[in-house]
Amino acid sequence: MSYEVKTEAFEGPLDLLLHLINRLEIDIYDIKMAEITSQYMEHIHAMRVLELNEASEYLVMAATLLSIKSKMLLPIHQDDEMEEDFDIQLNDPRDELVSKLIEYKKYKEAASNLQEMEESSNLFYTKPPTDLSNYQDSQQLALFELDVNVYDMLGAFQKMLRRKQLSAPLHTRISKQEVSIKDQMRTVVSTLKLGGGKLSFYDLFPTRDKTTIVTTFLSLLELMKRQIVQIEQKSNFEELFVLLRKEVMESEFDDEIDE
Amino acid sequence: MNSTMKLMSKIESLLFVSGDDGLTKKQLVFLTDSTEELVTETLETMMIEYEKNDNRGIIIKQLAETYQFVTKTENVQCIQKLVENPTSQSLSQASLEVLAIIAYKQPITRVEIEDIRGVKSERPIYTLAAKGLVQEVGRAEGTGRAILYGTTTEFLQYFGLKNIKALPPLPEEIAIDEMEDTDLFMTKFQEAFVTQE
Amino acid sequence: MNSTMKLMSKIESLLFVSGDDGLTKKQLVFLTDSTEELVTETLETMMIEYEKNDNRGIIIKQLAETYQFVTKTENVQCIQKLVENPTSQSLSQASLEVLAIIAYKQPITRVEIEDIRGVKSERPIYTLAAKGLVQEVGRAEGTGRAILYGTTTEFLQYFGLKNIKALPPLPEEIAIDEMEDTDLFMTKFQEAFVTQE
Repeated sequence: MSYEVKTEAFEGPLDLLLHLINRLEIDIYDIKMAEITSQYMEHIHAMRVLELNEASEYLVMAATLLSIKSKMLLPIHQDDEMEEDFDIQLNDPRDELVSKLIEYKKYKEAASNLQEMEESSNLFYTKPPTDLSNYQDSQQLALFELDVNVYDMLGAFQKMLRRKQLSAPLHTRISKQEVSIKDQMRTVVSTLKLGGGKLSFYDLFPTRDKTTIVTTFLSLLELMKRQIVQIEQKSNFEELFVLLRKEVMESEFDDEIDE
Repeated sequence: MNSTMKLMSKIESLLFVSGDDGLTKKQLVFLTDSTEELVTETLETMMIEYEKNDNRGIIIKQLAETYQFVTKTENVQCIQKLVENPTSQSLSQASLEVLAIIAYKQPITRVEIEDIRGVKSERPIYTLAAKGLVQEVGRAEGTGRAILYGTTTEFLQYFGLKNIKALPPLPEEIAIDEMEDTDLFMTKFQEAFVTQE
Repeated sequence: MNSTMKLMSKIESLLFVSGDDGLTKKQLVFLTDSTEELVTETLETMMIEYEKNDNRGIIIKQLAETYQFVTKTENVQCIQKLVENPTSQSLSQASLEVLAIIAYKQPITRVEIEDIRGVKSERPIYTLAAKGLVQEVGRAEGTGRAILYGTTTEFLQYFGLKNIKALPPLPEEIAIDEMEDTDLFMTKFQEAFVTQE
């Protein structure tokens, strides 16, 4: 078995362990140490680019797993001479790890609840308070007790950004930041490469932003003209596919685009 | 009757002006020169009326310990045409995890958060503080006097919560039964073990 | 009939969200996916209805090309009370916004602050200066030589900061960049507008 693993996909070693427990359908209260340890090792080997900071956390967990595994390998009871170890045997070496995993799992679930709440509160909007300072005479305003901290200030700033965001398109629609056709040609080609050389026409338009849609469309036309891509459609009204026809040299983008 | 109507009008004016600051019932009573009873009753009438009247585009919602106007969810699409990147603002997984821990265990230090998550969490805490969702609420006892974090009013506002108690209960420690089963098993196992000896 | 009702609701949502900025008829047509005829008709119905309904505390005001909600004049007293009531946050919101902008972008002129906020900011600046939180720190180059504002040592003391670098970072500073982009657009927009005239 081989895996494609990205570090960003996991929020740390506990998250990775939970993922493995889930996938292997292991009982969290009865973790098969040998299995999970080897899977965990495979995963951290597969994580190619680990930031040093994070790597250390994953490695510490690897060491913990190995040490638990080796403790588990000790025979449960041998002969009477081992009686001293009796107490230790009663304490499952996995206990601490299990309780950590369970604790973490709780908050991971709580986080996904928060995410749902975030989504549903994105469904309604409010407005900033009306600026009433015109009703207020300045002297009174200066006497006004300001009972705030740095975080209130940051909060106010965030609120302002949210407000800005709301009115932005009405002002910006007039002159939007321009993406050049040349740049967009590059993007289309690299998207196609990532998609294995063939993608549905619609996959190339993930945005609803008008300017980008227009630029992408123009860049597709240009790419077709240069025979870098080809459009395929099995029959009328079927889905359109865009195919990458050849390896593209960087220099090919430099040619002048006739307007 | 006439005075209730005027009260409705006053409350509508006040809630409109205060926007996402909102107003508490107490403030509404004070500002409208009315009684708590009347304000309560009128607010209830208004809440029902706004909700069920198809001509209305706003409703009254209890958010962050206050009453506020918010838009009806069914109109979200036309409002989002006003917004540049409707989804780009959402919080990262790391931030959500840290926020969940802070929300349920506040006041809490950074080290305690990192202990639960098993990873460094400085950056998500910074991001959350910068977004005004968490704040310093004090210092822990003992050496080092680590910063204690808690959630803000903006947190309640952001997640559409009436107050901190309105947070859904923390997901319980997986099925308790399962655990008891295991315990039972363990006990039996131990018994067997002891008998063997 | 049903679609007109939905249109009313949509327009109410949109006018509410746009607050003091308001929206033009053209924008409303675009945002509601409707026709100019329908929007005109619906706006007229709404204006009459809001005006004559004693339960309503807001009316639609037409200012030049822009439609916006304003409170009914008969409720001015309770609004005034809100202004004078020291628990109201709407006043500090404006001051805090300006303070944040000055703290993070100092030295900065009043015009630049107003560009960022999109509203006049003379009063909040005055208030902050009177409280000793901000001060003149110099003059801008060029004609006019506008006053440059910065924070004071009292500001640091008030917020318990060792120095100005101890301010919590803004989320990846992206916010500011975005803001500057928008401001550029705003400026271009205004230029275009002025030239047209």
